[in-house]
Amino acid sequence: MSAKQIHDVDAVIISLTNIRGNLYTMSLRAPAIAETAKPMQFVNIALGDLSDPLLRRPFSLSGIYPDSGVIGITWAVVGRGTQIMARWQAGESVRVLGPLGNGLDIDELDTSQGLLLVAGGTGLAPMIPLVSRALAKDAEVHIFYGARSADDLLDMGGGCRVHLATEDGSIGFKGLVTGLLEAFLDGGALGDGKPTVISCGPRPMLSAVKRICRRHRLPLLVSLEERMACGYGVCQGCAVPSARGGYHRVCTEGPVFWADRLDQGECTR
Amino acid sequence: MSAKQIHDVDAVIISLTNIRGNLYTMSLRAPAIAETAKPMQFVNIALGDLSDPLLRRPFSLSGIYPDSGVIGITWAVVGRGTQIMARWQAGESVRVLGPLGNGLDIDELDTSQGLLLVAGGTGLAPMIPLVSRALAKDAEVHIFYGARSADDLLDMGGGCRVHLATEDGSIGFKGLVTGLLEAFLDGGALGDGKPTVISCGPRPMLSAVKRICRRHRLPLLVSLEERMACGYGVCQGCAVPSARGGYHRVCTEGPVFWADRLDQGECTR
Amino acid sequence: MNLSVNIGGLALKNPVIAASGTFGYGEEYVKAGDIRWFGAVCIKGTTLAPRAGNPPPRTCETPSGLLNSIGLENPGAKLVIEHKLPWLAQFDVPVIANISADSREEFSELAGMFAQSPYVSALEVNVSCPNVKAGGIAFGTSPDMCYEATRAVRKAWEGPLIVKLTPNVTDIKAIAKAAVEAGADALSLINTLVGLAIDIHTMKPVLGNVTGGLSGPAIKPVALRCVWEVAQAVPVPVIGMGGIRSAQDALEFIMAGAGAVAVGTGLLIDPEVPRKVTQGIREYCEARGIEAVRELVGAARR
Amino acid sequence: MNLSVNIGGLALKNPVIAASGTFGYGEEYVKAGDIRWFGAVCIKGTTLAPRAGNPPPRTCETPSGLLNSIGLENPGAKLVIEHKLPWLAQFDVPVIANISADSREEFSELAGMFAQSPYVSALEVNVSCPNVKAGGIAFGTSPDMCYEATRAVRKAWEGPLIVKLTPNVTDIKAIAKAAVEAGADALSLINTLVGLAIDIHTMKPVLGNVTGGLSGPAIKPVALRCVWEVAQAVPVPVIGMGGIRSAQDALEFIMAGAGAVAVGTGLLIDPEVPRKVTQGIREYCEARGIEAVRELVGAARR
Ligand SMILES: Cc1cc2nc3c(=O)[nH]c(=O)nc-3n(C[C@H](O)[C@H](O)[C@H](O)COP(=O)(O)OP(=O)(O)OC[C@H]3O[C@@H](n4cnc5c(N)ncnc54)[C@H](O)[C@@H]3O)c2cc1C
Ligand SMILES: Cc1cc2nc3c(=O)[nH]c(=O)nc-3n(C[C@H](O)[C@H](O)[C@H](O)COP(=O)(O)OP(=O)(O)OC[C@H]3O[C@@H](n4cnc5c(N)ncnc54)[C@H](O)[C@@H]3O)c2cc1C
Ligand SMILES: Cc1cc2nc3c(=O)[nH]c(=O)nc-3n(C[C@H](O)[C@H](O)[C@H](O)COP(=O)(O)O)c2cc1C
Ligand SMILES: Cc1cc2nc3c(=O)[nH]c(=O)nc-3n(C[C@H](O)[C@H](O)[C@H](O)COP(=O)(O)O)c2cc1C
Ligand code: FES
Ligand code: FES
Repeated sequence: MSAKQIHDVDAVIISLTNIRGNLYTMSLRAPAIAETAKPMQFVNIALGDLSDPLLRRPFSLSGIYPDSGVIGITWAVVGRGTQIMARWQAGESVRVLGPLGNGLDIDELDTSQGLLLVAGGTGLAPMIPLVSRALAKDAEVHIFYGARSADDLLDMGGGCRVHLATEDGSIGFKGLVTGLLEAFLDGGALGDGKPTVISCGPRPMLSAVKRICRRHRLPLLVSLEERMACGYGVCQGCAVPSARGGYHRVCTEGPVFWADRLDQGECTR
Repeated sequence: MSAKQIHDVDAVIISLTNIRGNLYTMSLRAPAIAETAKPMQFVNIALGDLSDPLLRRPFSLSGIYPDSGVIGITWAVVGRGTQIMARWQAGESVRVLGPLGNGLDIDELDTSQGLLLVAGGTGLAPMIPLVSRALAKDAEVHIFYGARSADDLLDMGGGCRVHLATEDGSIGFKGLVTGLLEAFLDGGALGDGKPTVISCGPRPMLSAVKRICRRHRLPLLVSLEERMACGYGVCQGCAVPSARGGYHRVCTEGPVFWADRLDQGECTR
Repeated sequence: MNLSVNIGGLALKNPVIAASGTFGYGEEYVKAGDIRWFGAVCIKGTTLAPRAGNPPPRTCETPSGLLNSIGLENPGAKLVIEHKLPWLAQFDVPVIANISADSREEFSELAGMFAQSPYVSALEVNVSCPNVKAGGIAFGTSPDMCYEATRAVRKAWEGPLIVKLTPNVTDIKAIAKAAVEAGADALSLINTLVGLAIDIHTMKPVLGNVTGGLSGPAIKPVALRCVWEVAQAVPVPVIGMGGIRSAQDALEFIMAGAGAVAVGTGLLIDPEVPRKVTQGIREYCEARGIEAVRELVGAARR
Repeated sequence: MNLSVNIGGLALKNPVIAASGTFGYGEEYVKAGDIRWFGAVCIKGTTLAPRAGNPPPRTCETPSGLLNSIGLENPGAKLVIEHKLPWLAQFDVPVIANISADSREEFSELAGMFAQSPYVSALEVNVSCPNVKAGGIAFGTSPDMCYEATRAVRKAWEGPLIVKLTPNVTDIKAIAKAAVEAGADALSLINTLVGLAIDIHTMKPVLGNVTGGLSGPAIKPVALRCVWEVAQAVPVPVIGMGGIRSAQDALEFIMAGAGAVAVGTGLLIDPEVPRKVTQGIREYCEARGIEAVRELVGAARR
């Protein structure tokens, strides 16, 4: 009668790489998580046994390999916790709680008109497992991906149509990825197609995507980040305002939400 | 007009060795400290920038090499801090404040009748630089050294007469080092000699040594440990009761005290 | 080795309780942890009307601590009693209902409602929530008001009655005594310390609600002191909490005088804390030939 | 970039002060750190008669915190005035004398003695020491007593008068207002929180004096909240302290409303904190084109 779906595992680090600059990726042996995780779910990683830093840190799964029991995460060093993680080494083991959040079940998603993914920065990470599952379903996938500069771009698997934007123009379109998206849609590139849009990245980017999708009447799913304490639904710490008043928990009702379930202003913070 | 005598240096770890079991030793490049440190002084080592653990940890200098600018410390893993230190690696740099405490100036010490050192466990560590300076002065040095078992013994340099005791009898005299000392003195091995006795180790050992020395009318110096916050004299945290009422600071008036300056009961805690 | 304790009439198989607000109503917890390691569980602070809670951000990490300003988000007593409690009952772990109100009348009404539920083993009166404007902590900061709130609940509820105190007061013993005089069978302490965090980049308070409640290891010394003070001032058992993550932490509270302990922030970090704490207490006792954890209660003051 | 501030008539070249009890009287500090990085230094809490302090152990590390029960060990006001202060004067850094007493009369006598010294720039009245039985904290827990103590000092001392408050109260604003009514030119907050630690191996409290005062990063959120509350309740400047180790910490206090900050436990860990904090504040301001640190005081509430 165990209802356990979320596992707290001692995961051995198989590899840890500094992609470039402050970007890192690691793969971990965590069969219990790899076997059941869905794209866009996340894990909550403990930074050690000491009490500073106290809380675990949430990271989306950038790799899900049920056959080999391996998961991957990809992160940017932005503070103390991510800095500590950057110093970890292959062979060490770390405590990982997951899989967490709703995630996206590709079989429940209408991919007949294709998928249009919009990612900013490390927001690409959770898209990677999604893309491979969508491609396996023969869906047509466009991916709009923006970063500050070529140095801040993560690698993607092949197979989908990639539209790059960098703020400094060091590669691809020079400007915001939302500008590139807008030009693409306004240009009628999709004809009458109504692909589902899925977006993950900084809040201001999500707001712009929401505005663009509303104008083009495209269904939009956004993946949100919010400060989390528990990550598994017990503390109500990760609230985002709902369209119907009250709040949703990002860690449990999310991180993936239909944009229209969220309060109007919500993507702007 | 800078009055600075205590330096806070970024010291590179030259080597770090697990002697055996929970015993570790490391050498550090810290010229500013190595050049002025006296035997029985100590340093206060920071465990990192995070706030848990918060305080530095005090360790006696088990090596002082002014010429090469190197210092050594030797420690037993007994808690979180010493555990963190055991995971450090050569090449890393650590923050070290020192030299701290009064220490012993070998030139101010009467060594004409020899020295009789009594050490328990890691209490041997601070004796090592003392022994080599005493030998350089041609003093005769007896060293009584006790530990739980052969596995808990530290290495010493040669040149002095070593009297070993282990509680489990795995090497040397079976029993407490103070039993060995008492038998030695009662047996009249020193004749009329009145060597200065210097002792460092657990409080109950120091109490026994104090009792023995009083009976044999030998002058006794003890090196004390007490919980420290600052280690450099500003907080009054490391108090030990004085023979004349009030308290001494172990970190500043000590760690080395003439036993008769301390409150009677003091060595027993 | 006997781990059972009795807290004002509430019998627990072991002394480890899920603290209110860090366990929800159990639905999410059971997906991640095994509820049967708890001696009892305490539900999220529940009010008469549903509450949406405070605007985000609601949490902020501090050195060895957590600031939260959840603001008693809960679906209201009616829904809790009708849906959450019957579901939670299946696990056979005693349930403590934590209740919060703005007035005596409301406390009394709430207590009456929970008295109708067969699934509540004890009531915990929260006179110490720092995150709601009216009521909440106000009841816990004066002996008279604490007496009033406790009295109101006592009249409507016959089972074990626990009053949960705030450390944000000059004299916690005086409040504790008032609660006991009014009929409390046990006291829980401590709730969170009022705190604040500033973001120097935005130059604004981090929390949407400005101030929040500080919990976690940072507050353990304050919590231990409160337990130490209160346990010798009142004749009823004390449930100690504040920063417990390990058996060692729990034993510190028990030796300071707590008859049981609760784990709050620790659960957020590690759903398996109750197992680790319970097993660790057992090991400690067995290694020392201590036959019942009860023997350790208040050991540090003997 | 202008780092100078004025705290109730005390002009400081930068806003970083050595907190009382973590700097002694400077003799040891100057061997390890450079005193000239301080805007001012505050001496160890001084009493009329010499005090031996509390029995050891006197300190205990806690998660991100430090418990101390020094118990105001000091050589007495006479010796301090005759020997310590003249020596300290050579460094040309304003000296704040922190004084503690058991009665109004004693406060008044102490203030009168320090008024005779040419080497004291300000007095800090400590009504908040948790480590001495009589007096100490008692004066800081009631508005009336705080008023009395402040009044007594005010009559005997004309210079800048700072009152140092304890966070161990229900309403720190009320105490703050009483101090200001009685003539305080500035307020220092916070002193330590009362805490306790237990050693589960000996089954005894760790500290010789049982309870102690909790300081360090653990208490920073509580200290920031106190500064936030008090700075908007009184018309005088506030000196903020509690867990400051970095420029970021200091800026948090300044933005919450502190006109200056003090470093206590941070000094115990790193004698160079004042330099790091001062330089860090300068860098922060320069990067943002802020011309005077004064502009940041209370920035988070605008
Ligand atoms: C569901 C979810 C999935 C995420 N996936 C990824 C990912 O795949 N890759 C990645 O690089 N990052 C991801 N993040 C963000 C990541 O969790 C934070 O960057 C990390 O927790 C920062 O930790 P730190 O100790 O380095 O920073 P801190 O020192 O704690 O803070 C540094 C900065 O990060 C902000 N921050 C801290 N915690 C969070 C949080 N939980 N959410 C948002 N901002 C925060 C703070 O406001 C601060 O500005 C995700 C966050 C969530 C909630
Ligand atoms: C002047 C001085 C010189 C020292 N020299 C050495 C040395 O050369 N080699 C060595 O191995 N150790 C030495 N010590 C002891 C060493 O400082 C402690 O073992 C160390 O601080 C423990 O840190 P921890 O985090 O591992 O233990 P913690 O987790 O902090 O505590 C573990 C245990 O150690 C005790 N303890 C903690 N701090 C101290 C302290 N400052 N003094 C005494 N007991 C303490 C605690 O009560 C507890 O029982 C010295 C101590 C002093 C005061
Ligand atoms: C996120 C969160 C929510 C809380 N909600 C409540 C609550 O609803 N009612 C209550 O009495 N206490 C509440 N508390 C306080 C805890 O029950 C507990 O008293 C406090 O956090 C100290 O324990 P800890 O350090 O183990 O967390 C909450 C604490 C946290 C961290
Ligand atoms: C070891 C120690 C001794 C202290 N002694 C005094 C004192 O004599 N007088 C006083 O007003 N405050 C005293 N304090 C309190 C500090 O001045 C300061 O208010 C408090 O520690 C919070 O700041 P911090 O976290 O930076 O240490 C002492 C603090 C410590 C840690
Ligand atoms: S982080 Fe705790 S409920 Fe979402
Ligand atoms: S440890 Fe601070 S005075 Fe000795």
